[in-house]
Amino acid sequence: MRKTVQNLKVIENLQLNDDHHLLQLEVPDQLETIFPGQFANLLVNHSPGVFLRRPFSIYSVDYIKNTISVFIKEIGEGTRALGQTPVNSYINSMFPLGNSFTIPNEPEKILLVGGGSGVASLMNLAQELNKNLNDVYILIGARSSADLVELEHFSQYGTVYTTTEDGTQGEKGYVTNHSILRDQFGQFKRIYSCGPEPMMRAVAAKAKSQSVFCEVSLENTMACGFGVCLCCVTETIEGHKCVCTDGPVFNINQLKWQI
Amino acid sequence: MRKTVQNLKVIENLQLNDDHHLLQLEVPDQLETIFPGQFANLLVNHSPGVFLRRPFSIYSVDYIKNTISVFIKEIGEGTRALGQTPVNSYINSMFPLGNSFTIPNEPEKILLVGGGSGVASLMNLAQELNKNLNDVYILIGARSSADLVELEHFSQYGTVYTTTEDGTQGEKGYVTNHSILRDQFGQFKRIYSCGPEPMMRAVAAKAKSQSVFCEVSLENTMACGFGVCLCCVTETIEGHKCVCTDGPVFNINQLKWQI
Amino acid sequence: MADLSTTIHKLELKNPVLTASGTFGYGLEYDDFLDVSLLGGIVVKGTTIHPRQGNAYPRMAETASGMLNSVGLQNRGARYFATDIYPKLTKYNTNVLVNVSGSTIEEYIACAEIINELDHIAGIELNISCPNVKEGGMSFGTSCGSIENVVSAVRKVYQKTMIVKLTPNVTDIGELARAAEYSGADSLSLINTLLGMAINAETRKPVLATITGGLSGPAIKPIALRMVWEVAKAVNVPLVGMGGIMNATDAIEFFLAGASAIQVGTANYIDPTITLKIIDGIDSYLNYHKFNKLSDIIGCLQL
Amino acid sequence: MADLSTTIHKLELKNPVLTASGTFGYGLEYDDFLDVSLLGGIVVKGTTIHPRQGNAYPRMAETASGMLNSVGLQNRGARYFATDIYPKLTKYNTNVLVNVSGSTIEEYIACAEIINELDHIAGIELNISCPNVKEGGMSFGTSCGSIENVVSAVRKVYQKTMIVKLTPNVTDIGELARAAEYSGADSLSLINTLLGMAINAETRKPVLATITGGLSGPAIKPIALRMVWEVAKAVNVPLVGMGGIMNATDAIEFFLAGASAIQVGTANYIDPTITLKIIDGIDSYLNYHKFNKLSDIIGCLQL
Ligand SMILES: Cc1cc2nc3c(=O)[nH]c(=O)nc-3n(C[C@H](O)[C@H](O)[C@H](O)COP(=O)(O)OP(=O)(O)OC[C@H]3O[C@@H](n4cnc5c(N)ncnc54)[C@H](O)[C@@H]3O)c2cc1C
Ligand SMILES: Cc1cc2nc3c(=O)[nH]c(=O)nc-3n(C[C@H](O)[C@H](O)[C@H](O)COP(=O)(O)OP(=O)(O)OC[C@H]3O[C@@H](n4cnc5c(N)ncnc54)[C@H](O)[C@@H]3O)c2cc1C
Ligand SMILES: Cc1cc2nc3c(=O)[nH]c(=O)nc-3n(C[C@H](O)[C@H](O)[C@H](O)COP(=O)(O)O)c2cc1C
Ligand SMILES: Cc1cc2nc3c(=O)[nH]c(=O)nc-3n(C[C@H](O)[C@H](O)[C@H](O)COP(=O)(O)O)c2cc1C
Ligand code: FES
Ligand code: FES
Repeated sequence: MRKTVQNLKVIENLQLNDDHHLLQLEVPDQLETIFPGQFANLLVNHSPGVFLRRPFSIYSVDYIKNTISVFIKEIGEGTRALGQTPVNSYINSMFPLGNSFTIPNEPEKILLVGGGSGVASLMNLAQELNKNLNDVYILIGARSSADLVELEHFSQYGTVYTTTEDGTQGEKGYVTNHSILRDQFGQFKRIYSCGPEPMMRAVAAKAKSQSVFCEVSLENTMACGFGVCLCCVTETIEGHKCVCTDGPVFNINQLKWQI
Repeated sequence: MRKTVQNLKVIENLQLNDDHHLLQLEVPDQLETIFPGQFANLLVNHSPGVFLRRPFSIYSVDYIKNTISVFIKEIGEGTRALGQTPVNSYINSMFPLGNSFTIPNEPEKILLVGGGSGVASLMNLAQELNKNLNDVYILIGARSSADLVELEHFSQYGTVYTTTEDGTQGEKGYVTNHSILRDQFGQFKRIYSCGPEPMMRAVAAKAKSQSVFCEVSLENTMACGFGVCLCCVTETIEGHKCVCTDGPVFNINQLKWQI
Repeated sequence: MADLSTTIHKLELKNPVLTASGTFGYGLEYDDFLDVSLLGGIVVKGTTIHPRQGNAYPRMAETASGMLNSVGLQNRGARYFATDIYPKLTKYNTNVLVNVSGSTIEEYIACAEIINELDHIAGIELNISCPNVKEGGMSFGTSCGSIENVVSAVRKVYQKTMIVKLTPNVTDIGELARAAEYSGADSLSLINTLLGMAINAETRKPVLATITGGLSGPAIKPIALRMVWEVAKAVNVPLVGMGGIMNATDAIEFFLAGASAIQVGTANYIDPTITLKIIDGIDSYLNYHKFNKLSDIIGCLQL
Repeated sequence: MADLSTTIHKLELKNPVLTASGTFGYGLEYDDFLDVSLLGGIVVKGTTIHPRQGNAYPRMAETASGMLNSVGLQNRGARYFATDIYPKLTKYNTNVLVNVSGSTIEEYIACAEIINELDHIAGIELNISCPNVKEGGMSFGTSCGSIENVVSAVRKVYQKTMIVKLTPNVTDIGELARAAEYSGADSLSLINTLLGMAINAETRKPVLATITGGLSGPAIKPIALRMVWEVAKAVNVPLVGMGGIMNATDAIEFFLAGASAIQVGTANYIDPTITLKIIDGIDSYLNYHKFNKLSDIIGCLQL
């Protein structure tokens, strides 16, 4: 659908744990297709320290209820204010922005690797892949079991594996050390990843070494979100590209990562 | 009492009409005497357009409940945010600030003239004068009857007269044209006034012409409220004086008003 | 409806609201959000004779009521602009101006010459005030001598309206404005960004890859207003004011200070339709205060 | 508890948090709120040889994340300070500095001479950067020649620590800083306010009686940080940084950029106890990041 700026009504604000919220936002205009990986740029009201909008992946879309959801991890003033938006108030939202993950034409065996708030961009993707009958595996890493949220939701769309740094759930350690990456990596035709950059780089290195198709979703700092400020660039083989319009999703072969 | 900065809990927020609120604020520390005319400088949270504190007269003090009240007329972002502060939240308040009206030693016949939000500084004064057995008359002007609020409260402490510009209550016209100022002015030993400057100047001119004691409470724009920025000055016969510390109350003979 | 038209030298603007270079792309990026033709004009991204990759990432830091950027004139060069972008802009029924920059006077001239050939481009804005490039840019705009050199050189090759964009990072902007006027500027626009810096206390590193960057947004409005007012007293050419304009009231302040038109910059990022709201707001202001036309308030600050 | 002590030339400060001139009165106004002796030092209100009434009201305009003031050095003169105010300040167990200003070099000298006699005054801050006075003030601070004249003249009559306060309203602050250092400044403080303006669109009048005023507050922090960083590269004397510091993180940024101490200005109006919170916050930062002493981070921006 084309980019719009609309006031979306918060019809549900689910507190997932201490600092994670899932907001369901009602869209007044009829939704058209939103692709997995696209994001929304939200205006933060009543926060003296916040000047620009804040970008969030579109976590899921409900075309029947005509809603989109965003998953918010509170890390600063903007995310705190947004995470605590009361139900029935409005959030001015610019969306859908950015490109999207490439969906395979034929069903394939696919691995999604997410960490931190990066899992947000994988939910819509998992759902889409599942709808297209792909064989989806989802590996999610977190600090501790309390930070592993929405696993049930993910498990509707694929087989979920987890790691925690403190060993409270799943395998202990970083997501990039999970046994599935060691033992079964060769089985996957595609890898999609979103999360902290060191994690994505490790995943990308693995994929590259085995020549597996791999797309990552970047989270560069943005001023506009729609390709006019040129602040969000990443280095690609074709020069600087905007993460907000040429991305956020990049095939790792496009990036100039030293991996 | 000495100046303090404290978080005061809003225990009541009375909406008086469309844009007037009366906030009762609970003071954690034991209140000491607050004099009529003194003010509080309130911090506005969650308002990106507001940087400095906002000054408000202390409308009334309840030493038993240990509360102070402020009367807020919404005219901009700061007053709107403060006026809409929910009960049980906190307002960071610096108080008590400024000097106070001079209370006569013996009971006298006294006229208070107020307009707009200026009436706020007269309530505490009316109460104090009434306690000291003065014969108190209170003249209040407003645009329209809807803006005449708290009259019942005032009438506990004296005889209330009103004017409205549209004639919907009391005498029609400006407060400075009220018949009491024409016909009975000579009977008053003291005049205290607070409101729009043109109103105070008119009252002051009248008082001066008949050599009646007259104090006015000024509302200059302030940055600090406690005498350090020197932004709030008014011209007096002794040079520039700070409205926040040498005032807000001035005897009209101190001022350099051309009246 | 008040008469919002205004003139910048030979340019007739249907309303005084332009967009600031670097904040409106080529207009095309805004097609989803608004009808660009409704604007008084647009100033497209800073253009140089050679393609530029711009500076390294990170290029942006949010600050109190503002932002720092260090984009560094990333663009694909004047020739690419002329062949690939320009044809898409002829659909706009409004003034399209190109912001021209360079590292040497020769580069400015070469770039202006290419733009001079493009019929539908109404004028250029000569950017001698970019704080984010190592060579040229702002250094051209901080002394009278270099302003005279670059402005008069470009004047020789560029016939249509030439606006010269001034930097605020100077001791005496009035003096520099006079130098630009004297050297042939048809109009002056101001201000470009203020040189600033942000540090991340946790990592103990600068936030921007280039260490310093240009500050824009409402934080700088008081400085911008002051400079427009000073320059209005110093020169006779029409001024285009900008710096932190977020709404119609801000725009009115710039007109009162002496600007014949204004540019909206950073505000476009926050609300891409803000320019239309500003146009409406200016109209409401004029009607409410019973002015028939915009020109009634330009430079009419009451002292 | 980390070691927060720092030095500005001969001045030993128990911690690096000072208060900015014009924002802390004479300290006495804060006695109700905090124990002034806990601060690294205070810089009292701008003082001139003759009493000054300052500018007309209104003197203040709120702006986005900042404020404009046009107080214009209202004070009762150096002699009144020496006889009536100074005796009340000797109770403070911290460094008390006087901000000295003048309309002519002779006035600076006369004022400094009077302050030189006051034992308990640890030093002066030479204000050659006030934007709110018609004569002198900022005009002394915008050219190397005039800086040299006034700084070297005062140097001759003032023996204790002399900090020279620079204006940000210049093209090249590094150059001016070098002139001040060369002329005998023991330390440089920066920045004073940026010249700005506010207009009331409804009344169509300037908000300030003086039309322009000085901008302070978080809005200017990026500019202040950049200038401290530039000056740190240009000179060897210790720097006192200020401009929009609202919390400990802001202060840390100034230390990283190269300031040996900082001043808190406008923030004192909003929270009169903010200086103590900043001292605590600096201590927490150093502990958390495992630095034993403040000096470990001064100028340690990682490039
Ligand atoms: C395309 C895109 C999609 C995103 N999707 C989501 C999502 O679905 N859910 C979610 O919770 N978050 C998401 N983010 C991140 C989110 O935008 C930031 O967390 C948010 O902008 C921070 O705002 P704040 O005001 O809370 O923090 P700030 O106060 O601005 O920053 C707090 C701290 O975090 C750092 N920081 C801020 N933004 C980033 C960033 N993008 N990368 C690294 N460090 C940063 C700052 O430097 C600072 O140290 C996404 C970002 C992008 C670019
Ligand atoms: C000592 C003192 C006591 C006061 N007591 C009360 C009180 O008891 N109740 C009450 O409602 N208000 C009182 N006021 C006025 C109150 O402080 C202002 O209304 C408030 O600061 C406005 O804040 P704002 O953010 O809503 O408006 P802003 O957005 O700051 O201003 C809105 C408009 O009002 C104008 N304005 C702002 N402040 C003043 C002022 N002081 N005088 C004239 N014009 C102004 C501005 O220029 C602007 O045009 C008092 C002021 C002072 C100095
Ligand atoms: C991200 C960004 C890029 C910019 N690029 C340019 C540019 O290429 N050429 C130019 O003259 N000004 C450029 N500017 C400056 C703006 O045109 C404008 O002068 C400045 O931002 C002040 O206006 P504002 O506060 O409304 O944004 C840029 C500003 C920003 C924020
Ligand atoms: C109301 C006011 C008065 C000031 N008076 C003086 C002064 O007398 N002398 C001086 O050198 N600086 C003066 N300043 C400037 C401050 O000391 C400081 O340099 C400036 O405000 C920037 O710091 P801040 O952003 O923390 O306020 C004044 C600032 C304000 C806001
Ligand atoms: S965020 Fe502005 S171009 Fe990407
Ligand atoms: S408001 Fe600062 S001195 Fe009065």
